Amino acid sequence: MSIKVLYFASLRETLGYSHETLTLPANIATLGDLRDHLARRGGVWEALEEGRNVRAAINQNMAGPEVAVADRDEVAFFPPVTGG
Amino acid sequence: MSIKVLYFASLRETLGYSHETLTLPANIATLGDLRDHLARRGGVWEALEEGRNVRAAINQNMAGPEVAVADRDEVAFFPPVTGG
Amino acid sequence: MNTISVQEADFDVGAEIEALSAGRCDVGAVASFVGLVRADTLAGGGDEVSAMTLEHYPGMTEKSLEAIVAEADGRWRLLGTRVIHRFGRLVPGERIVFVGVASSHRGDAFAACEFIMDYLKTRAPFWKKEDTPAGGRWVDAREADDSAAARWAK
Amino acid sequence: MNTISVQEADFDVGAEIEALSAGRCDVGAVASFVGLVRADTLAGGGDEVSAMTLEHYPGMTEKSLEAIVAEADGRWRLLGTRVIHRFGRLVPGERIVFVGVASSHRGDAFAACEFIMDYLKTRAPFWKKEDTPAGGRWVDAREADDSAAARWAK
Repeated sequence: MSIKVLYFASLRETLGYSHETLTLPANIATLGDLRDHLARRGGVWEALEEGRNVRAAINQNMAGPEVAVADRDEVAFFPPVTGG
Repeated sequence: MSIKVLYFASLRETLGYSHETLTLPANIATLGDLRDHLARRGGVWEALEEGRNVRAAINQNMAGPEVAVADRDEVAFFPPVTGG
Repeated sequence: MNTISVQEADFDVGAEIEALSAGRCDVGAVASFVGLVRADTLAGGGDEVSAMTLEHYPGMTEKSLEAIVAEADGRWRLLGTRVIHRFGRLVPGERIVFVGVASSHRGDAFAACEFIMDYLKTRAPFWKKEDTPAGGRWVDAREADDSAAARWAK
Repeated sequence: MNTISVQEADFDVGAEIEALSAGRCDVGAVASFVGLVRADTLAGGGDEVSAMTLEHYPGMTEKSLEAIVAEADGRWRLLGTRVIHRFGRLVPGERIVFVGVASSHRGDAFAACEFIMDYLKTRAPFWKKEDTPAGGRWVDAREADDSAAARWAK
């Protein structure tokens, strides 16, 4: 399946990407799987490792690691929000 | 002793007075005494009887019936406030 | 700076809020409240109130508002407070009261603003008389206002 | 009516508050909040922040603010809500956010206004980066904001 991934704020700066389009291997079912997959790229991508303070959204709704990822989803990773 | 007494809102309308200057008999020591004294005028003044929902101030500070009244004080009686 | 006004004239809400942070860079939060005349009465029913007349106790009004603001200043970290309360004849939709509070953080600003309104409702000597089709009618004090003010007791 | 704006431009606080009660006679209370850029940092110290850049997630921002306002509408009796949040580069003293809530009574207006701010702080995808003499620095999320939002859990 193919998904769009967005990165925001300090995470965007750390990774050097604001967005990418990914074709995912079949073994990736959930947001948690996707995050591990990206973290295994190593280097700056370790910022996405489990335990790092990263939040995520699927199709613009906050989502936890257990939520399923589907074809054509828009996934976003970002630090805790600091608006207001 | 001589004091000024003010009446406000519905109490002012009931009594037909907005203010008066009173020379008090010697047996009046407290705000409660003064209120009883006025209520004993009878007729519309019964609106000041004990148990009626009347508030009072001495020299522009909210005061209870136990507070002493002194010469030249400004005393006010009024219903519960409804501003804001 | 704390400023209190008791006046017949209307006021400019935007200018009052602006003034609470103008020229300074330590204000992060301005909470404010505007109270307006409603046409519907507490007793229910449709649009019954054609106007309202606010009476107050000149001198004591200012004194009681100053005491309320001073108490708020003692309870929270505030950078400025503005209270305006009108008196006289007002029609539905008109502004009655404004409370604005500036602080570094929103928690203090919100709490102090609501505190001032709750105390003002039970301690400032104002009285409202409504004009209705049945004639003039003094507004009764609300128990809800007493319990709102009682929340802040410590 | 509930209206949400996410914009670079500044806004007119007085006009926004006025609009919440304009032409109606059932609004008795308008509670509002303005958040501004402070020059001092949370870490303490003097005037360190020369500017701040707010980044957001277009699309999700509006969606999350709409959900927050809808939740407030379900919890309290509201007659109108207005939320404006700016993004881009802002200097100390500039407005960042406005929340205004109209209701018949002040209790609902205050509670909903504070609720919307608390939820906005923890759920709306905005991020702040401060310009300081030592360079750019992303603002960390505050635990105080999480606990403020947690108060409303029921």
